[in-house]
Amino acid sequence: MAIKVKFFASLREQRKEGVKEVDAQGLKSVSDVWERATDTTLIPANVLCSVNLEHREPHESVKDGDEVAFFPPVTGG
Amino acid sequence: MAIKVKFFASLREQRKEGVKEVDAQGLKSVSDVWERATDTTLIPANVLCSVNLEHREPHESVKDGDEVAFFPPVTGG
Amino acid sequence: MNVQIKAESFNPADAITQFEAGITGGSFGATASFVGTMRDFNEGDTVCGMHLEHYPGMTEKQLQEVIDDAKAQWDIIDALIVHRVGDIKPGEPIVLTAVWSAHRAAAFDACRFLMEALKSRATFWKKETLTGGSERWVEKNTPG
Amino acid sequence: MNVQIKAESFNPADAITQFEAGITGGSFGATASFVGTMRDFNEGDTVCGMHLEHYPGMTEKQLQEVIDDAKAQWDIIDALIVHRVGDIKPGEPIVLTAVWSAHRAAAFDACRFLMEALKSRATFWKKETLTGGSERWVEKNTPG
Repeated sequence: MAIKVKFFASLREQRKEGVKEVDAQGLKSVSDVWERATDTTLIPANVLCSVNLEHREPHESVKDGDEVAFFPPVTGG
Repeated sequence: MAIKVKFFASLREQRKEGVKEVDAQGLKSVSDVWERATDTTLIPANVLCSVNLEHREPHESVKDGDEVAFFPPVTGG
Repeated sequence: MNVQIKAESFNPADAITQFEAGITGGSFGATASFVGTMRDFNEGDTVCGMHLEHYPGMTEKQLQEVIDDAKAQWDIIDALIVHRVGDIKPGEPIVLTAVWSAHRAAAFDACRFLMEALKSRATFWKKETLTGGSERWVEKNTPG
Repeated sequence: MNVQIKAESFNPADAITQFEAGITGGSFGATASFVGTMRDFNEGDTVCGMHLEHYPGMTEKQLQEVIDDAKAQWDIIDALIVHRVGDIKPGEPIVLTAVWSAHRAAAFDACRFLMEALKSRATFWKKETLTGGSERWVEKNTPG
């Protein structure tokens, strides 16, 4: 019963962690995952989210076994 | 006292000549050069003209020593 | 492979030549390509180096989706995206997009679409190293 | 040389690499290029070969003017046009246009402009050889 959480780029550096697992118990949305993983309540406006490699909004649902990622705006190309 | 005349592509093939010289005496326009070079009166609508490597219209002037060319629409690239 | 993520410096000309060898000769009349190269200046500062991070798995999937979108929208024969990750020096290529088609309009349009779409959609992040050694994450992409 | 007329088959990747070697590395962030390749079909017919005629002197001058126009219109660093003449086989490159600039919009716009401008302005004429050996002059260019 776990959700894998990843942080990328400046977010990874600020948090000094790239990957962690959180207990999936009681987690319903991406927001819930953020709260459990970071011990803070609100996903900052400039943080983007994905679930299982697909972009997702904070209110969208998660389930046991998902991979949830948080990252800043992309700057490739 | 001569004007060099060039024909290109299908025009060159139809006329079976690529380069010739015509007497410049009395020639005032590109049209005059065409008439003397081809023994026909009107430059066909789909024939383009140049004088000294610059596109020119049939009514534009020519002088002794010019190079005048006639060719079909371009199809490069 | 339509999508290639490279951890080492790559040569865009070679990448195009190799990919094109797999396309039937005589079938395409047009190839449009774009190479983004690391410059030695950005926002008024001299930049000495760059680190490019990506999200392995997600990034490749997004780039393939960008190519699929281009194929759905234009009549193209094939398309290629190559993108660097890791430590990059000024003058090194960062990204290559290339499109093969029968006629030129589709190649031009789709090649530009690939670049704009990957810049806005694909999970890459750039960190620049400035003279003196200070580092900064690039906050937003340059407009097209 | 910004303008190159080639009587023999050329490799676009090599032409770009060689020309780019003369541009200061790190100065450009964008390279857009286009290659027109001879197809083996046109207007419903199988085409076996092509002869490309030009007007030596005038053609080079026109292509240089096209590049000068692009430089006046966009903020670009350099540009290259390579064009084949003579006998060409299907699968061989006919034309290459390439533009180097700091930012990508200028490179994309100017590269496309070079192609459209040279197709409409430069004195080249194509004659196709069809299966069976019959020949025909191409009457008009394909639309962009």
